[in-house]
Amino acid sequence: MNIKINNIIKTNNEVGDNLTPNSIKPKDFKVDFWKSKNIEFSFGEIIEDNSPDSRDEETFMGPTPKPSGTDLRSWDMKLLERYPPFYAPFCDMCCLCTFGKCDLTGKKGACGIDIKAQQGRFALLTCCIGAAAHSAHSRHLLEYLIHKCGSDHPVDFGNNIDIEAPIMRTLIGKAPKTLGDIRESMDYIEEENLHLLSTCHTGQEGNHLDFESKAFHAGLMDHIGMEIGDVSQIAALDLPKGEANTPLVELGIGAIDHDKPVILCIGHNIAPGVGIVDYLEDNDFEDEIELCGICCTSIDITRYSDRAKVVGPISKQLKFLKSGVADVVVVDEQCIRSDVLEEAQKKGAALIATTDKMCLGLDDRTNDPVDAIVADIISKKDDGALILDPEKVGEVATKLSLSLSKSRKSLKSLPDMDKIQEDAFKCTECEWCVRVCPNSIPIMDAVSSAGKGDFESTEKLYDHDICYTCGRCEQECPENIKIMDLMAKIGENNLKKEKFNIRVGRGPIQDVEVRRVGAPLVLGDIPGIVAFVGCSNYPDGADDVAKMAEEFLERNYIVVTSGCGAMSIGEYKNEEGKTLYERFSGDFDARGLINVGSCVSNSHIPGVAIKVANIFAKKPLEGNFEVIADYIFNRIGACGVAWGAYSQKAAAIASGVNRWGIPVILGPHGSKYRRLYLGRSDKEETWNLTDMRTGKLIKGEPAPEHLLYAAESREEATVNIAKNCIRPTDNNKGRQIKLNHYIDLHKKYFGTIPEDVYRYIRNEKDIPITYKNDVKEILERNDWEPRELVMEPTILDFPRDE
Amino acid sequence: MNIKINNIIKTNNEVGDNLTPNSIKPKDFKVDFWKSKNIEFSFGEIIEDNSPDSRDEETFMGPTPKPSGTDLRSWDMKLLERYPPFYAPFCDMCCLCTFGKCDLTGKKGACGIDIKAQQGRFALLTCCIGAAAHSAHSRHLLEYLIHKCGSDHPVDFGNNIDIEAPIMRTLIGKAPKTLGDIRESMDYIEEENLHLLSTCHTGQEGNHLDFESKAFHAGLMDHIGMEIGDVSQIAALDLPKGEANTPLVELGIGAIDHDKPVILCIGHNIAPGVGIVDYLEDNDFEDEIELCGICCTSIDITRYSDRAKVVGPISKQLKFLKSGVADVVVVDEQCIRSDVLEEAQKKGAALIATTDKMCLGLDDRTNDPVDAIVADIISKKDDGALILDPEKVGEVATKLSLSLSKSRKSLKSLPDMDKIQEDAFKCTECEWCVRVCPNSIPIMDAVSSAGKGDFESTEKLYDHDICYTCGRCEQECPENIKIMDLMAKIGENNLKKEKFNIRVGRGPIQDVEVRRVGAPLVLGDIPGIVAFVGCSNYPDGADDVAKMAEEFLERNYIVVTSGCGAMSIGEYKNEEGKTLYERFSGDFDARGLINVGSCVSNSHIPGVAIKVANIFAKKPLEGNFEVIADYIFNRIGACGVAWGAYSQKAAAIASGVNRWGIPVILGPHGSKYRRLYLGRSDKEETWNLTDMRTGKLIKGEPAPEHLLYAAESREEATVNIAKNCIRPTDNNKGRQIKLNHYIDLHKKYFGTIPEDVYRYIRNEKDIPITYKNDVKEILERNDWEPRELVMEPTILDFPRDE
Amino acid sequence: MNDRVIPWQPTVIAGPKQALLATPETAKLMLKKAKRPLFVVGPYAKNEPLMSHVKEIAEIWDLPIVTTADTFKSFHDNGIESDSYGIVEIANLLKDPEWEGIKGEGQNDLVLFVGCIYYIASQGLSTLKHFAPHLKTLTICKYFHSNADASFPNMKDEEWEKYLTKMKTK
Amino acid sequence: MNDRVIPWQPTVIAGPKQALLATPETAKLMLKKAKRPLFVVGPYAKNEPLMSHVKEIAEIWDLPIVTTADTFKSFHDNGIESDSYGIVEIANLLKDPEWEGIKGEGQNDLVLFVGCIYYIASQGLSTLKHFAPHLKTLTICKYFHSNADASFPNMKDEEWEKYLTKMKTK
Ligand code: SF4
Ligand code: SF4
Ligand code: SF4
Ligand code: SF4
Ligand code: SF4
Ligand code: SF4
Ligand code: SF4
Ligand code: SF4
Repeated sequence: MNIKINNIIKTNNEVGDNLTPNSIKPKDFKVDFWKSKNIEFSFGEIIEDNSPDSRDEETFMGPTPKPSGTDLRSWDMKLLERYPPFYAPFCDMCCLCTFGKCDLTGKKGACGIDIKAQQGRFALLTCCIGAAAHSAHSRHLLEYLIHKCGSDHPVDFGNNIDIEAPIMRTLIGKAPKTLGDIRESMDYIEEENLHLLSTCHTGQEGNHLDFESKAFHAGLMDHIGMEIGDVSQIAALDLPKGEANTPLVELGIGAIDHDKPVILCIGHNIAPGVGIVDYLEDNDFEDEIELCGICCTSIDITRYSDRAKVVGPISKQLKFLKSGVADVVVVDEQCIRSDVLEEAQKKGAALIATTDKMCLGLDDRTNDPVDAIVADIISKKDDGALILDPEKVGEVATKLSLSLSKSRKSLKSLPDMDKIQEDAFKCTECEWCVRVCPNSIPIMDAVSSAGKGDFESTEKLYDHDICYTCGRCEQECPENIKIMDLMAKIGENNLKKEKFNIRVGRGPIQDVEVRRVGAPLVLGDIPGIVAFVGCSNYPDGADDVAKMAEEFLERNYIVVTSGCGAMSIGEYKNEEGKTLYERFSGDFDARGLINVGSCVSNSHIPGVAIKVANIFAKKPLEGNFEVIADYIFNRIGACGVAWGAYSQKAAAIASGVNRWGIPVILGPHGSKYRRLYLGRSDKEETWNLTDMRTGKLIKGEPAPEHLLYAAESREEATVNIAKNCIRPTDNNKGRQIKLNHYIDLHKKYFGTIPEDVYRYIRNEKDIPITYKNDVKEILERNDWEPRELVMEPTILDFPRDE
Repeated sequence: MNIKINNIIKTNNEVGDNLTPNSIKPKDFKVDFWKSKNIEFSFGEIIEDNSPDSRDEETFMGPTPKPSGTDLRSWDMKLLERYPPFYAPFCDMCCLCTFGKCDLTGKKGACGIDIKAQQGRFALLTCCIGAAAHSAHSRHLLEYLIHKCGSDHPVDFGNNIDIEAPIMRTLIGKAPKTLGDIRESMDYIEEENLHLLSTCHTGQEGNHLDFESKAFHAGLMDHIGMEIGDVSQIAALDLPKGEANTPLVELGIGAIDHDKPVILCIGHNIAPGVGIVDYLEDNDFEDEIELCGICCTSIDITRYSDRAKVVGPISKQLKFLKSGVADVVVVDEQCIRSDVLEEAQKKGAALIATTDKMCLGLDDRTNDPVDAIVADIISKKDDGALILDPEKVGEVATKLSLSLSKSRKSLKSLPDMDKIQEDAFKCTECEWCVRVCPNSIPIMDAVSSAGKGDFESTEKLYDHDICYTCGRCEQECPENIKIMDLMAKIGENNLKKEKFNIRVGRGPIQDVEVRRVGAPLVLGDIPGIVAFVGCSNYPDGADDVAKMAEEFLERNYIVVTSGCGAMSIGEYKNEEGKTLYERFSGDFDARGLINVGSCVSNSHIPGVAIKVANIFAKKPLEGNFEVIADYIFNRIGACGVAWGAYSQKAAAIASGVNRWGIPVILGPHGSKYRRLYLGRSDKEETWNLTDMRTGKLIKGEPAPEHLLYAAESREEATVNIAKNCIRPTDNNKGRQIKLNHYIDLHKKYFGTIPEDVYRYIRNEKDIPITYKNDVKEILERNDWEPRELVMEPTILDFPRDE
Repeated sequence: MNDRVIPWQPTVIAGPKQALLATPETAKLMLKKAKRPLFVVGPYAKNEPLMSHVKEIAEIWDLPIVTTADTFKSFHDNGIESDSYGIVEIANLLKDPEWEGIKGEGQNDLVLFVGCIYYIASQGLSTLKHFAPHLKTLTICKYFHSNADASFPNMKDEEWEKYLTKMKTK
Repeated sequence: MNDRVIPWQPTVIAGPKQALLATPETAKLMLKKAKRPLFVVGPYAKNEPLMSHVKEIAEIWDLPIVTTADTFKSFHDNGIESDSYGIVEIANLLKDPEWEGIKGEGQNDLVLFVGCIYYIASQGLSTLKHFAPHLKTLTICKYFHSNADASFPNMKDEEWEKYLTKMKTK
């Protein structure tokens, strides 16, 4: 047996007790500690390590490897000065401790906290939970993959990618060479998360900006967590390593073959999915059994086997469960309906829980023989089982599906239309369903027309998930009308329509692509990178996301997507019946539509921005967070869009993205996160920059104008995305291009040229030709004066007098 | 420079990739892995390690070293079967994600969660936050101490204590020999906390019992966290190592010398306190400067230097801040009023923040010269500073206090009585102050009489912190009456009364004591251990805790205390003016009153129970959590009382204590934790036990009756404490003693012999002589039948047919 | 908003479902409709005048009394029969539809509360609101209890006296 | 409780402080008292009949209009002057006592809302409730907005029409 410790333990003669590099010292955490020569230890049988080793490269270590929250606090404060938190309390009270509840309306709580700090605390708590979800998932995955492939399994994405883990490289100060190496990063984020969560305790932090700084830190830790997850699974499971032209796989409820035994995976953790795919392949069941998934786990399974299918995003969960098509439901973790067991039971489907994150009260059968488990479920002795061993899950799920698909034939379809209509006929038009619907969609009309035999309005709500089947209306209905059955039935009736596709998640962006787009991005020739990520809490259906993506693709932006967003984009077809994935290539370039993968693949989005700084601009990454973030913030016209963000994870991702200096636009439900970061374009002094070349203070522009924004409508969002891709480093041509899109879109959706365009025009060369006269009028109206172009903009304190 | 790695890395030939023992493998975490021979590595210059090394002992490793949550789930389910969670939702809604808020009144949320699972989730979240507070504190402390003393600093409490860290020994599977060793435990709990917090994310766990099982796990991790903190600081700072007769130190507002420069420490982390003490000692300022503290940090500072003084528990914070006595306020972490900076400013006191947990928006001056910091504060340029270096804190605080105490003379007292009366005279008797007061205490009457010059009712509320100056009334008062100034003024007027003492926290219980009390405890001769812990959220003042302690001390119970509870106990005098600490010894024995120390010292309370199992009953600890908990649960008549528990920490502690099998009684505010564990004495079958000697199923008694209970009054609590000390292993004599106390107390507070006494009588020999006839009547009335005594009771599945 | 129906401790407000405002008349209607009512009485009733009110109301409506905290003693000393339970204990039993009742007569269908500490009573009422659909709760304190099904409003002592007195006729 | 003053989305209930129920009369009183009122109008006003109501109410009370989302376009196309802001943007500006106002005329003292998406409006109103003590908020949607200082009740269209019509006289 080969054994190797891959944790490289660094030390330093001055600080002899600094033996746990993941534990930040109260004071000795100095640069020179990190600059010192590494010492590596191995034990057991030593294997020759032939992979390129960072120890041999003389890398310059920046000031903040493994930063604690306070190490990056000054950067945070700079961002927060430009973008002070905007709070919209969701609740006026605090109920965190038993002194409470405390009413914080103009008052302090019993612990002395005020409403601002409370909102900051909640933001921090949300980000901690979100980060924990990704990071615990990644820890689980990492250990599973190490178990499967060995800790010395290389992290090597081939020749096209040198920087496999740009986030870790920047924040940990080195890149992992093997799976085992990744544990060091994992340890670090676990420690940081604990410190951050601790701060949510009553009687800790009292200042809202410090809470925000910590929320940023939690967000950043989340990014490391996500990167760990995706890097590990790409490396160990040989998922696509950044190839642009990954295959298209089938997507949609209509894509699932109802006649085969169906195994449905829900969640985010690929481990049980791998167990299932492997078992199906090893036993030649691939043609016989339909393997499909909902949420990110489906994306990841298709990265592992493109024979798997994607049912759709989270919004499809209840629809599909109610349809009864799945014989076996395998849940892993995150974004799974808490009542999944109950819903599976209603349909006689077997449920297998597979992680500690969701045990559902089921007996732990991990150590029991497969046949005993299968028998107990088939005989209805048990409704399901908790099986913590992915391989066993594969076998059990397969055997169950084969057996159940026969006995469940009758359960695979919904009640007849007349039964459904009869039920809907009970509607008294009390309107409570509409009032409790998160989007107040006209579900009452739909139900009451359905009661009269007219299903058209229901169909309208079904399409593009305008109703995302959260089930609240059904829960509220005083007549107990099975509104979700009605909804599922509409799907059953329209299976043919519900067939789409999605490009398999490619993972990271290749170095060569970064080299190609670096200059056009920083100068503005490519007007921006727009990333559609996050969940399906859409105000008006999934279509909006696809329409936004289409708009920017057609305008030469690079469009990146992941997770439920990537699925929503796949669910949209043009008149010719083509999806966006069919119409646009997967290249990371203008007009490229890049599906990076699942939630954890989101790490590749800040990742590519980091890589631009490194590959294109030669900025050293190791320990240099502030420099890199400052670079991204001022130069890379990227804008995140989380139109349907609902989760704590999405909040954490956004906070991390923000800390890297990238703005994010949320849908209207995002206002319920309680905190945004809004800039004040009317306060000109906010936007000053320093030119690093000269050290001069220079007037800047509100670019980006907001760091975290919630838009009320798609139209508003679209215009804002375009505006928020403007950056100080745009050259005149780039600025013209960006303003052109901004004005175009503003004209399209608001009917006019935007009045604030004057803020973005530094000299006449910035004025888009097409709009020259109109813009000039605006300039005049606003007493515009030309100003200097900044060469190397920074918001850091530079040069600094000490 | 000497360097040594003290992390012992264990490995196993079968599981070659198991190289991070703190990372639980998905499946390979097998017993044999832990039984294998250890391999130790050192690097750098090797020092001869002469401390006894566990590697040389052949310890049997139990089944669950470093358990994951699911590893102990079956134990949890056993507890939860006996004590199903009782939920009292504090809010009908969930506001965790932006699908919400969701109304869960008989309905599921948009994610499918129901109100039970939501309450379980909240309990888990609370415990995660609580555990994080202790554990992050401990990590910070550990790294600080390693920095100060070296990672090879021995963890050795001398000859009287062999088992320095019973919790770590049980759960990690080995005891730390050095500070550096402790990091392994720290890594483990960080990882576990992340997994647990992750589960709070939307769309994870759906079953309330599984949430509870995880909350137990979080509580257990909290215990490790606390033990790490206290073991580290005892070892590194040479705090008392279990000596019974630690000195008494002064306690109370009246004990602080107002004429000297006063440095006030608030919080929990001893690090800055150590910096201050060291600086004062090194520079001979001990006589010149008054160093005092509020909350646990004060307890810990007095363990380091018995010249420091304790102002009091958390309830004294606003009173003392308002008094203006402190020249410098040094805050570290936890239980600090969020508005401490504002309150310090009002009184012209300087504020120094010292940890990442509470930065208060202050400039980070860690790397600035002391004199510059001092100058900026003295000149009012800054209100305070964030200084992350404890030594620098010591110097800055001292210099500031010397300078400020002169200029602040006028600020060290409150407005005159007539000014106060004038203010109070504005009272319109609107009653809102009473309505918002957590305890609805008659503050309106107090204010309005004060307005008339009669301060007696205010005094009554001041004494024993019946008003714990949370400040809510003042915040609400429409007339803006400075109620808190009134309250502080009363204290100023009664300084003489406010002088008490407290026994310095002794830390762990010595092995010899455990040997001495083992048998009487398990057999019932010592009727029980009652632990008064937790905070000051008392329903009716601090006196209640002291009265309860007195009651049990006088009845031969062992009384243990810590933190704010220990302070509350010290604030109570009998008619002769003696405190309980003066009246009762510090021995761990019948009639002993043991102050273990601060919050983190709470770990010694389950710790001593574990030690009974090990030292007295020879149960091996390593990896044997279930066996130990089962032992404690069935045999050790311990009962925790957290009468004023308010915090997430207290919730975590209680959950951990519960998982060890020890019941906890909370004050009425504990109901706002939303979850209790209540047994059903009317369901006889719940109480069955197995006798390990025979394998026979035996009828048991509801002992303990509840696992987590909230009492409405002190009287109710007192009776319940006595009842909850009964255990199946009491011999006849022991049972008699326990029942005698139970009946006594019930007669005293309820006027009758408790009707349920029959449940606790196994045969006539259990009947207390004094109450023979009455009890016999009760037996008859309840169709009582004698039953078998259990010899070796267990609720584990034993013997088990596989 | 009407101050009388704001929870006495205003932050007890828990969500959309709020207690109905009860008058002595509606309270009596509820009692009349009830088959197996129970009276849960807390420590504020250890003293007069509440103790006597409780006694008389219990008599006229034939209500079994459960005393919480240590209220039992005062009642016992004053010859008022009651069963003693912790407030969380009785709430726990009340939420179990299978519970056999304090005298083995089966689960109750109406529970009157008076005299318990406001916030712990609120918590107990919350338990019953969520987990005891089989019974109704009614509070006759002088404090509005929003977590009950029906509650007297916030009142001053004089008005409350009148309310309680009215409860003493059928 | 009165259904008319339960927040339209009932879980918007945020704590003890609830909006006052406004009638057209009280709303008009508020407008009369206001020195610098502002009218914030959301996307539900892109269509008739709300657009015309807004237009006429704005005219009679001389209210500057801020349109949120993309409402500007419909208004612009229909010749109604307005300034366009995101709803969170305008809320952010309104909470700053130093803000110079949409036309540089200084901060407002009364803000009328109509036609915004219910929940995001609730959030914006919450911001103003907590952080804009210098101004009052009034909503004239057909939905009760508990986070406002004053709000029309939940109504059906016909009644709302009447309410809006009444707003068109001083
Ligand atoms: S809505 Fe949320 S914050 Fe408010 S009381 Fe309920 S749970 Fe607590
Ligand atoms: S944490 Fe503070 S504001 Fe919240 S309930 Fe506790 S005392 Fe009140
Ligand atoms: S299931 Fe659909 S219609 Fe019903 S509340 Fe949810 S989103 Fe609205
Ligand atoms: S809640 Fe039910 S009855 Fe009422 S309108 Fe909706 S579907 Fe009809
Ligand atoms: S977590 Fe569930 S119950 Fe809570 S707000 Fe989100 S969807 Fe609603
Ligand atoms: S300060 Fe005292 S009287 Fe005022 S609300 Fe708090 S505990 Fe009650
Ligand atoms: S809130 Fe103020 S005015 Fe009202 S009763 Fe209390 S002290 Fe008097
Ligand atoms: S006992 Fe409670 S209140 Fe006191 S210091 Fe410890 S945690 Fe804080």
